Amino acid sequence: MPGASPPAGLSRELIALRAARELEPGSVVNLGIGLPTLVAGFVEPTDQILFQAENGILGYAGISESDFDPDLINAGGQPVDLVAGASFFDTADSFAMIRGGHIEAAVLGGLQVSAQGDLANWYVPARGGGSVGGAMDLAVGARKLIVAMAHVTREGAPRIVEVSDYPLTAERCVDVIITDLAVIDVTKFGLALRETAPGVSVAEIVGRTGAKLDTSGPLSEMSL
Amino acid sequence: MPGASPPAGLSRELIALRAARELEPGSVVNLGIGLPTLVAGFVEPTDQILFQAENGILGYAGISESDFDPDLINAGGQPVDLVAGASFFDTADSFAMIRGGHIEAAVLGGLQVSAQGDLANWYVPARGGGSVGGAMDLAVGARKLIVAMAHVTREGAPRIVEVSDYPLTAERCVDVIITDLAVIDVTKFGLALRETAPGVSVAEIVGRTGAKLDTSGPLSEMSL
Amino acid sequence: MIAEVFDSPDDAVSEIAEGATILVGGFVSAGTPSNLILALKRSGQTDLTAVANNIGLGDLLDELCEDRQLARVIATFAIRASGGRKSRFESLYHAGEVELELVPQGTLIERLRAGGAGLGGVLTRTGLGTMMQDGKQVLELDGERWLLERPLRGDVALIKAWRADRLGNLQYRLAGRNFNPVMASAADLVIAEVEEIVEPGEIPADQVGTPALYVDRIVQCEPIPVRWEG
Amino acid sequence: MIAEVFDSPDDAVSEIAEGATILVGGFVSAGTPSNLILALKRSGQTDLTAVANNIGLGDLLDELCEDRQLARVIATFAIRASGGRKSRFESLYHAGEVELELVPQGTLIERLRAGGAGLGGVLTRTGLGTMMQDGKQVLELDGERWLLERPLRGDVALIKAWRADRLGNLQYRLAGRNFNPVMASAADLVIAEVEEIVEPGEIPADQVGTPALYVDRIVQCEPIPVRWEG
Repeated sequence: MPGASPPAGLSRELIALRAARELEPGSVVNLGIGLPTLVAGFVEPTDQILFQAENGILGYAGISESDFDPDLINAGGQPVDLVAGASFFDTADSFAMIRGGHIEAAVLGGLQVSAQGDLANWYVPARGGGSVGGAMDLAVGARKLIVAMAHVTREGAPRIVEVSDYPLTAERCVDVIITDLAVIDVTKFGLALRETAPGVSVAEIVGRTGAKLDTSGPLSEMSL
Repeated sequence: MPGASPPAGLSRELIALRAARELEPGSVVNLGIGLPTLVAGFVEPTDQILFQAENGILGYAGISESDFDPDLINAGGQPVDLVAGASFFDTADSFAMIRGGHIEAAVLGGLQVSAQGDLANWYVPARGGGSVGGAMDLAVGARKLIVAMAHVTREGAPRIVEVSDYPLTAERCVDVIITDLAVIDVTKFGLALRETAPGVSVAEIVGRTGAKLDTSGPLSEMSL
Repeated sequence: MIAEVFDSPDDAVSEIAEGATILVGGFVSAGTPSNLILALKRSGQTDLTAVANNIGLGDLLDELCEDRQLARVIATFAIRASGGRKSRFESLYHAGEVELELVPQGTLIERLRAGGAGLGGVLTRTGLGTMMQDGKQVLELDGERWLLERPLRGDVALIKAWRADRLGNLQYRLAGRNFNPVMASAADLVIAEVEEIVEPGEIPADQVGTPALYVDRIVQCEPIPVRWEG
Repeated sequence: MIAEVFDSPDDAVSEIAEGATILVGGFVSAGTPSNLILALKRSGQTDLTAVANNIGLGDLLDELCEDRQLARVIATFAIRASGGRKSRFESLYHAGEVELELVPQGTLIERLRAGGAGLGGVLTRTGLGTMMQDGKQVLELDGERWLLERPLRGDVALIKAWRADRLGNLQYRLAGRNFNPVMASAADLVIAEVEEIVEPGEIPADQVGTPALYVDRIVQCEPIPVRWEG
């Protein structure tokens, strides 16, 4: 039912919080620009997660509240703090990490995700262009790819579709989709609903999803 | 006249001295293992030549007389001192320098050099093997390749030949050959005698050279 | 090979030719040679190709669009997917007055590295099955498909470091390295803007980020801070 | 991802399997993990493939030939062109009891880097027109010929650094880096021998040579100096 008023889903912050819960303690994680940068604010120091920024930092600790140092920013240009044991490196070494499979998980924003896990997140046909940044390398290199995005567009059109009609970031790369309405796994059999947002029904999620969604598996409400 | 007793040519030290004279002040130079390592002892600090060692040093200053530090060696495993302004890097960065054309000159040893400047310097068929080290990368990457070697083998056979019968290091890579008897340029027309060692005649050099040697250009005796 | 010290960024960039390809180091605000970019603007040189991570993200590279000095840009960030104030570059691009080659960041740095390291190209999975594959050779090896990416070099590289010594060794601070060391290896003329020039030996040998052999010109400048507000 | 600290090199290498491919860092005496090599000798594990810059140049890797633990060696220096005392490896090699793949040094490091960086290969001129070309694909691109070199990885990497922090960050001293940082990126299990273990933050962030994410096991050992007398 595209066009109908959307159900009250999660805020951007709660999507980020739910995405943070998807990360393994002790893992190395890259956060894309936009909503994903909020994820760094929702992990505990005891989780010992090391955030990698593709501009050359391993071990930054969320957005800095102190003075802006132009040489100490994340990939979104925001000032960051460091954890003890952080390191710096150049872009070649940074993408060797990313492309070489040394990043356990990446959280990226999305424009569309297809039934087979193709991601489109860099090019908006209506704007006649886009910016790819490190998204294509992260999509092929991260061992687990989490897409955090609104379930539907501002106009109410599904972002989860059978086949993407946007230029792709990479084919068959997405593992998990976290939206304001649901947590959906991309499996070799297709999309499988795992969790629903509080107060959102399975029928509402299916109605706002443009691809076949298996709802027969174990289902729970997100705990936030 | 292979087999005849060799004329009294330059010592290894004097070959190294003559090779050192071939280097441009202010240039970056890599020295191969063996005789070429002696070259570092024959440049003046005022020449501001920076020696690169493929194991990861730019700016070493000849063989060290002080204590042996296992982490501060040249590519031949010898202890070295550093100049002010030296730097360290890993092997990937070192061969990026070498292969990328950032080394002005390399001085390598040779087993054979052919008329078109092919170099063979890593594999001795009689020994059934060899060690290539960085020689192939230096041969294709250094902007000027100087080969410093004995003019003939211990058995008196020419090392400068029409076509090499040893496994090659690289094709068409040698610019200058410096031996105990002569300095020979490799030009696009073939080999050209440039200098003779003191007391060595042009006829003796031609006689001990297994390839056509142009002796018609301007000729001088080496000044040492 | 000893680097030459220049008194002003304008002198340092004065020989950049019309139509040159310029590699520009930096990532948004970090390690960005803003003084050299502004000097290039003042030089008025045109028909330039700029290779940079980003244009129009608060960076001063966008200033080169004011007088249409750029004919072509090779970048990873150039047109924002979301709304907000358009950069000068975006306006020119949509008016068809500047060309854009968008390249994935990991591919851009490998192409530059190949250009500097004497490699003929590298094989990557990045971009397979996307628009980035168009016009490129795909190799199938042992049942896996790879995109062949070719080397990229510049006539000039404009880079930014924290300190230089008089030989040309550069030291970076914090996340100021990013594209700078690789770009310094991949251009015929390398010009570095630094905050301080010291004597050889003052930068410890194991803290040199770009060895002296890569650097042709150095100029000391007060850094110009830039910031991207998203 | 936090590195595990082991009490002895023997414990650190105890899970290396028969038939494993082992990357061994170091260049002759510099940055060579001699304690780990000797522990591997004591483990008695056989049918190993060793990938290293050198074998038999005063290095202890040659000790693995005493009990024929190596089935295959991939190296740049292995058989000396000149005379002198034969290494154990040379004797085994000439007896046909160990295989050797000799690789140019710049090609070896690029193959390892490709293995660690997720690249399918690189194109180099090194080795064109030589024995190194045998059995390899040659690409002609824009009139230039290039040799395609494929990635190389290990099951295990044995590396040596000066200091480690408890997260696994490594700091090298002098020319001790050489093959170590790239090998640390190109193996499933990375074991580092270090002279000292410190707390996270004690190695300054801009002096980390191998970031913590690459290192699985660290063990503090008194370094064993080796020296090649030519």
